[in-house]
Amino acid sequence: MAATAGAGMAREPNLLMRIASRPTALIGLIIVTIVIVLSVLAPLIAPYAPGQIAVRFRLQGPSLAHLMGTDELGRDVFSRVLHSGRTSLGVGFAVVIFASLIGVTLGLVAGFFRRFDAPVSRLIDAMMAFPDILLAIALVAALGPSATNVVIALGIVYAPRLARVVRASTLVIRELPYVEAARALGVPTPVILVRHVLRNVTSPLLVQATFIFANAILAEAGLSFLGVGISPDIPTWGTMISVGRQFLDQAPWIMWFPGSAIILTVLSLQLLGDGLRDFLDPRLAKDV
Amino acid sequence: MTLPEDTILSVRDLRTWFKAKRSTAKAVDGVTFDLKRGQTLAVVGESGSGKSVTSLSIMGLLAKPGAIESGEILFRDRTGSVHDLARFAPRQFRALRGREIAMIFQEPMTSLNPLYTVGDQIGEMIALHEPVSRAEARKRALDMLRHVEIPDAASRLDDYPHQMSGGMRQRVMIAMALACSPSLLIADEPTTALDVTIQAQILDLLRRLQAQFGMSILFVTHNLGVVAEIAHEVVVMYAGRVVEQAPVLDLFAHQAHPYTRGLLACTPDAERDLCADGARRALYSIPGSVPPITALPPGCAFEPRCAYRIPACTEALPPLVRVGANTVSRCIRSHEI
Amino acid sequence: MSPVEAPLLSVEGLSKRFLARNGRVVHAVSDVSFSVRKGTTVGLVGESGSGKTTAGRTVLRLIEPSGGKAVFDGVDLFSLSEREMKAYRKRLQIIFQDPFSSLNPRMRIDAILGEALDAARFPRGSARKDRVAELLSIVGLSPDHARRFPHEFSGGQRQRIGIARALAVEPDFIVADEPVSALDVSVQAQVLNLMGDLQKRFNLSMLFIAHDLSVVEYLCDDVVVMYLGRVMERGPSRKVYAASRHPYTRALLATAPIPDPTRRRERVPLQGDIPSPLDPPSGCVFRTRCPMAIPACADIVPPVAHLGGDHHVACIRHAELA
Amino acid sequence: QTAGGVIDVATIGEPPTLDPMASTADLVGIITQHIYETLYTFAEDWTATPLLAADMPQISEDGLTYTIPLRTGVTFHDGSEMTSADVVASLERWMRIASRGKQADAVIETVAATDDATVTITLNTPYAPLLSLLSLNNAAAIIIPEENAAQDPLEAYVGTGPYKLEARVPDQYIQLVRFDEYASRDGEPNGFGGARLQYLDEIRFVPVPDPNTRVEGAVAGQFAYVDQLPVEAFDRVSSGATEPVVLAPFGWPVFVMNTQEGLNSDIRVRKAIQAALAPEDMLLAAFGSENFFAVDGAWYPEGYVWHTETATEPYKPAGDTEAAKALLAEAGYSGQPLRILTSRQYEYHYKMAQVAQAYLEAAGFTVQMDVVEWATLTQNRANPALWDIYITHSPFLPEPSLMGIMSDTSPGWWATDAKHAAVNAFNAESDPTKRVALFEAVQQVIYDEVPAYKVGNFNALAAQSPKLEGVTVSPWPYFWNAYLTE
Amino acid sequence: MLRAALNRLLGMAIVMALVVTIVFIIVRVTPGDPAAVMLGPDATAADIASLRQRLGLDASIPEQFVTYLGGLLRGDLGTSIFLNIPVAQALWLRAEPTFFLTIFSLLIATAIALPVGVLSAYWRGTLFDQAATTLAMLAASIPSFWLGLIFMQVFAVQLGWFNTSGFGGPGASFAERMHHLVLPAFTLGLISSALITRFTRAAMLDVLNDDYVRTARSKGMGEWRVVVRHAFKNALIPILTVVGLTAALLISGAIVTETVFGLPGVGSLIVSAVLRRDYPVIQGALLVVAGLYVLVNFIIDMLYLLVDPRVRY
Ligand SMILES: Nc1ncnc2c1ncn2[C@@H]1O[C@H](COP(=O)(O)OP(=O)(O)OP(=O)(O)O)[C@@H](O)[C@H]1O
Ligand SMILES: Nc1ncnc2c1ncn2[C@@H]1O[C@H](COP(=O)(O)OP(=O)(O)OP(=O)(O)O)[C@@H](O)[C@H]1O
Ligand SMILES: [Mg+2]
Ligand SMILES: [Mg+2]
Ligand code: NI
Repeated sequence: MAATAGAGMAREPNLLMRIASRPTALIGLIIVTIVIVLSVLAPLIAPYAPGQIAVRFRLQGPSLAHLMGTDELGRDVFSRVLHSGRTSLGVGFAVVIFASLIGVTLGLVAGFFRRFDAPVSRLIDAMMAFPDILLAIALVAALGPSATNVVIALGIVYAPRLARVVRASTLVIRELPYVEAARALGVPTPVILVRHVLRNVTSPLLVQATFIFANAILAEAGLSFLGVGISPDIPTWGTMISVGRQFLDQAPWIMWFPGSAIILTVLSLQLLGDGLRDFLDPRLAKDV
Repeated sequence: MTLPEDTILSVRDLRTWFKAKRSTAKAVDGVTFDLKRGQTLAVVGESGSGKSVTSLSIMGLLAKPGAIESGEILFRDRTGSVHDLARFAPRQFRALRGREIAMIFQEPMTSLNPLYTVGDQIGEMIALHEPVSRAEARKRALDMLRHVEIPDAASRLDDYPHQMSGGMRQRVMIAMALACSPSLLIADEPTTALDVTIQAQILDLLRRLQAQFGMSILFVTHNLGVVAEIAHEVVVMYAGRVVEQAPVLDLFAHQAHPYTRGLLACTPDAERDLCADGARRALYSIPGSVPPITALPPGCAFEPRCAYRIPACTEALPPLVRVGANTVSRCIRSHEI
Repeated sequence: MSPVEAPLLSVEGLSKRFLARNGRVVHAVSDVSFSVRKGTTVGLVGESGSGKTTAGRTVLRLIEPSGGKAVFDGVDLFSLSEREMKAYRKRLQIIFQDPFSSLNPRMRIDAILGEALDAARFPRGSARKDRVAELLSIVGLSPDHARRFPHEFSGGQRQRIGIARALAVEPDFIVADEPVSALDVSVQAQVLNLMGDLQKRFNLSMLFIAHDLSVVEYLCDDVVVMYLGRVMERGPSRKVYAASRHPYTRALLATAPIPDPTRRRERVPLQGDIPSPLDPPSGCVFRTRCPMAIPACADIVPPVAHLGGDHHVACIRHAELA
Repeated sequence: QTAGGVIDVATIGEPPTLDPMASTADLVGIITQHIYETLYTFAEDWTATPLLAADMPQISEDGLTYTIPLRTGVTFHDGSEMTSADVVASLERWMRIASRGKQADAVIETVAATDDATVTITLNTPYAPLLSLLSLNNAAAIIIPEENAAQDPLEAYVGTGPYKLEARVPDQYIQLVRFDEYASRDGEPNGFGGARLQYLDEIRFVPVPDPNTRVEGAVAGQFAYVDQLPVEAFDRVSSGATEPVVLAPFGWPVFVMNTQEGLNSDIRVRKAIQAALAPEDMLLAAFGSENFFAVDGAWYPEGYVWHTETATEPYKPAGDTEAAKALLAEAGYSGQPLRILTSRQYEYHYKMAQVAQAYLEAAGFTVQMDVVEWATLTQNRANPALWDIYITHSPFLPEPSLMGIMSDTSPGWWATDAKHAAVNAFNAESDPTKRVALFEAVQQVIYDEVPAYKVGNFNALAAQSPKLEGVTVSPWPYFWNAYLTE
Repeated sequence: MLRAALNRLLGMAIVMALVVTIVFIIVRVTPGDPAAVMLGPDATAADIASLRQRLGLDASIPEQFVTYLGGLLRGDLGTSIFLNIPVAQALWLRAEPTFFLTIFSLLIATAIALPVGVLSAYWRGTLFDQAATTLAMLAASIPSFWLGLIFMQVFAVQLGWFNTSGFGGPGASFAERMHHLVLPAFTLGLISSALITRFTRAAMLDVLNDDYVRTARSKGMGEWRVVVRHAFKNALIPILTVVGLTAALLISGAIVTETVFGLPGVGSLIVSAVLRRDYPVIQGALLVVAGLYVLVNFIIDMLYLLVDPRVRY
């Protein structure tokens, strides 16, 4: 009875406009964009090649020549932070894509087809039982350390989280009258799945994907820090910190800058995700 | 503060607004009515017309951006002294709620805390306002369950809300509300969520309890049938404003406001709308829909949909004018209708 | 039976059981029979949980039935395979209660109607645009609403779009599941008028589900009264309303509030609550609340008595109510 | 100098085993040298000196028979007394299991007990390094009771050392307590030899695999002794609750070439690498400050008898990119990747590899770095198909024959006639002074054929509590003779 | 109630069976022959064959699975290659620091998160709320190893209040051991408090809008009582879930934190096991950790039954 005409006005299609109306989300979006642009353009922006060694100029503090100082081999920390961003964001992004492919499929199947719900859900539960870093370590240990394998491992780690969200939304959407209307019209099931279900789970999916992006960056940094991640000659923020910690005393900047880059990127992704969630899907606040 | 002896509640030109950054929702914007002791005043209006906001304003339970902008809510307590609730501090409300004014809500399914037994929840009400022992509170709770005619009350006392049906829960809500014998009961659509047969039971119960406890009832509803069943007086609201107040018999006999008239005409009535051969006459319908309360026209809010509208309607908000002995209406053409 | 002509839809012995969470069985609909003649509207009334929605949706095979027959235009829909059913989908349509969730929020109105037109194999191209405009004007909307999203409409307007979608495939039969319950009273009348008009104009047959008795009386030719998954009484509206032969129907009619304080009746409302469909009472499901119940009511499911003129009642004491 | 006290020693990790025969790991040697003893050991000047042997061996004229007198009255931790039977059984086990023992097995004919207190070793060819092999503490020729000698892996950790194993919690600590029946040699301590004094009640070796955690632990004064700190931490350790201990020089990092397969089977490529590398930058990157390394092409630094500058001209501190390019062109190199196998277990290996990569690429090489776990590295280096260079390091071993490249079978598989000529002559000569001269020839052939590239010398940094005294600076620190002051 | 408990138990059993299968699969996807990898390059063919036999690798995959299951049922998780002791024992030896670290971090996290979450929901939109939400988000963005390093630098090295690493030597008293856990526990606790704070806030916001909270207010109840007795108790149900989830996340965190602080716990055992290629330990740890997670979830389910009358039908 309480349905008012006004309640329906809550959803406007222009996402960007709506993000812009929330200052924290906007800040998140801006920073994320800047980080992405800087990383993508790293080869153009970076004043030095990331691997360019100048041992004579090792451990120099930030200066005009080296905005973020140099590391233990005299490499330019700024250039390395930029290039590391490529790896970290690239891994994060690939993880999101990979996890989405698996997660969305599993979630849709479990949510839409009753008969698959129980088995797929149990599988999701079982996969969720492994803490992310642990499962990733085990998988990387099994598959061997490489960027691809880190992506595969983290993708497998995060897929069930996405699957859960997609399943939960699908369960709700499946019962909605507009899906029923489509069935009454005789619209084929695959079309219903894509046009009506998938399209309407994009909001929670987008929100969750943002958080997974953030988590994947943290997890990748953790793996690299532990030395079980991507090969150490590809600079990543995690390896930079793991090396930099040896020089925490003499050259704290080696560790500070990549650390700040992680925090800034992850924080802004979270701000963005939080903002997205607030107006895309308030219910989502309840599940993880 | 003057309030006639027989009046327990008098709301005078109440304005409750929800201020947001960009727009202000004038949810209640000029509500005036009086409720006489021992009587039932029904507030009717469509969804969003401000009925709930009015009752929450009286209880001091407005949610955050909502605040009383202006107006008075005069309430006479048991001792006979009159308070203006519009100016009450939260602390003052606390002593009043439950003891002087109690409230029941639309959704019996969610209005009870799922984690406590119904006995606990009724007992809690009593313990809050009277110095009673646990055992005593429990005994009183049981009494109340009997008053609201819950079968086998003693065994239901330790039930959790989810073990009860909607009708039973609404009875528990009523028992809780009346546990400290308040002088005013605000019922916000207490039967809307219930089936007709259960609705009839609850209305029946409320009538009987009113006779027994003597409380006044502010009954919020959008169902004119229910109004006809239970009310002594009726207030009709539209877009946050009172458009008409009249005794129930007068109102149904003659509507002073075009909106009230339309409202009555558009519910199907077999006698009126069906021909002898079963053919249907078209129902009377009010064209258009309710305007959003964030952008009300400066004049009469009903004007765009009104069959009686004249250019003057758009100019200024029509005042509430007395049209009959006991009827007031917010229409400049009331007398012509 | 004394059929004038073969009904368009005839439902016989329909039942639907759900498996509840803890493995128990919900008897949502049991042994329900009714028929809908061409060009008429049958009202389905009952309290909430009585199985109205379930009955309506099983007829359309949106839920698979547990038993019974639904003969539509000479074919038992329940015996069709999912593929054969496809051919019938466009002849049977549904309108929903909730105007907000019955339209996909991410599709524009022309896409929503277009989906229905696809189902009707309506060719793409400019003819389609005209057809969308036509549909919109049929339900009283303007053709330039086609490019909007659902959220840009009020509840009443959305309900009209829902109706337009159902009409797009030119169905013979429509299930309308409480199409006006969610609407404000002032808008409700607009939609009721529209539905009445369209029914006449397209000679539609309709199963109209409602819990508002006055709406059913106004709109429907026949009425089916359900209680706890079973049919208590059915027959032509006028007969049922004027001379009900079932204590439940009588109680419903007596307790429904009428907007007329002068007719305020002193009446005894039905006692007690609706029993749980998980374990319905034995015999007559209504007996636990029935003012006329006798011990025999507990023993047998009351047989359906045919009172003539298509008026059927399931009560062993119906004769006493004559 | 008071008896008593308990010390915690932070080590670089959990030893894979407590059987020093089974492993060449320094860590295993450091810990187990407290538990087990060998017949001989090294004196302060790195000459062999008797430990369980009563005296230096009597070597026959032809250099083929070693008669070793044993000490009497030495008891094992299980209370039994050491006899020649135990020694023979132990040495046979050593020759069967230990990698250095296997090396010796090739030249040993028999090991026999002459009487209860004498053992005779007969060789089939004169072999000068034998005493050094018997003295080393890794892959060590430890003496254990005869009845334990059949165990493989070793299960009873019974030795004759000054400390015995009390408890071992893997990855947490290895607790050694004073062995009260220990029979020390008389006289003064002399390096690993001489008298062994037991002041401390208990020594606990605590594995702290993370170098930074070790540094923090040292700075916070959590340990009495912290082994193997990154040299960069010198300043921090100096300002903390501990004192730095510098062992200078400690050893040499080395790039071992795969002479058997792949790019480096071509000597010209190896020479090009030799020319391309710039040890100065590599060492600077690896060790941070010139205080911690020396750019030195001689395989033994000054101070060792083996030191010689012979043939070190190709070793260019700043590298010679042009020469390298020329050599490479001559070799007909066409861009096949040069695979450098390294690990980050020792961070300085990896840093040197990174700098090396830069210089090699400047000289025209295509470099492929394979950074793997140390465990994987030790595995992969055994497979000639997998690598062209692998990086390792070694402390300055008292006997050059013990260096990896001296053996034909160690990874790298350097086996040429020139090598054999030089090395065999060196090994067969037992006169120390003549051997020094013969080593010059060995160094010459190494520089000629480049089976490995010695990067330079580096120092090791450890830290110890100011209260701990009596610890001799050593690549294999030992804590008998050590004591705590107030 | 018993029925519900049995139902959950069955669910747990199914999930656990899947967990076991997943672990089995992960280990079997290891490319190459695990026996050869374990024994290293010097191993002879005979050695490898005997190890294969000992590990049961010569049997067919289904047979291997059965043997593996049989071992599990007897509590046999295999034997560590490197440490040469049963994996169960290796894990048990390392359990103490991890156990207390998890408990302490969880205590710290909840002690921070619950009040902050509740208050920021209650004062939604105020400066406090904004500050709390932003800080929580910041905390969730900091890599735990980074925070651990900073803490170590400040509190252990500079101020000298705590040890930088380790868990006390042999014979260290309980108090001494726990003292070593302070910094790591705060590191992990702070970071995981972020998630719980956000969750608590969301759950509270949800309940604060619920009808029964309004009912409680309409009774004339004090705000404090409304919030604690009526709102918080209801919010506790979703909060319990996230606390359980955090317990699992803490194990992830422990892997990194224990490495940073050199704690001889299960986390650092796992890292060493990976570096040492000690597959049985990795396998066992995976299984035990996942099993614990499932168990914690089960316990939380049981708590639901206690807290929430609705689920005990
Ligand atoms: N917290 C709020 N913030 C902003 N607007 C509000 C808020 N609460 C209510 N309103 C607005 O106030 C108006 C009146 O709401 P109210 O709940 O009083 O209507 P009602 O007459 O009780 O309707 P119903 O029949 O649906 O219960 C509505 O338009 C609603 O949107
Ligand atoms: N998918 C389902 N699973 C289990 N039980 C169901 C399901 N759908 C409906 N039911 C049960 O079947 C019974 C009939 O439900 P139905 O929705 O048909 O009633 P209704 O008459 O339409 O009620 P309302 O007036 O509230 O719409 C109810 O008791 C309901 O709980
Ligand atoms: Mg309301
Ligand atoms: Mg329904
Ligand atoms: Ni008939």
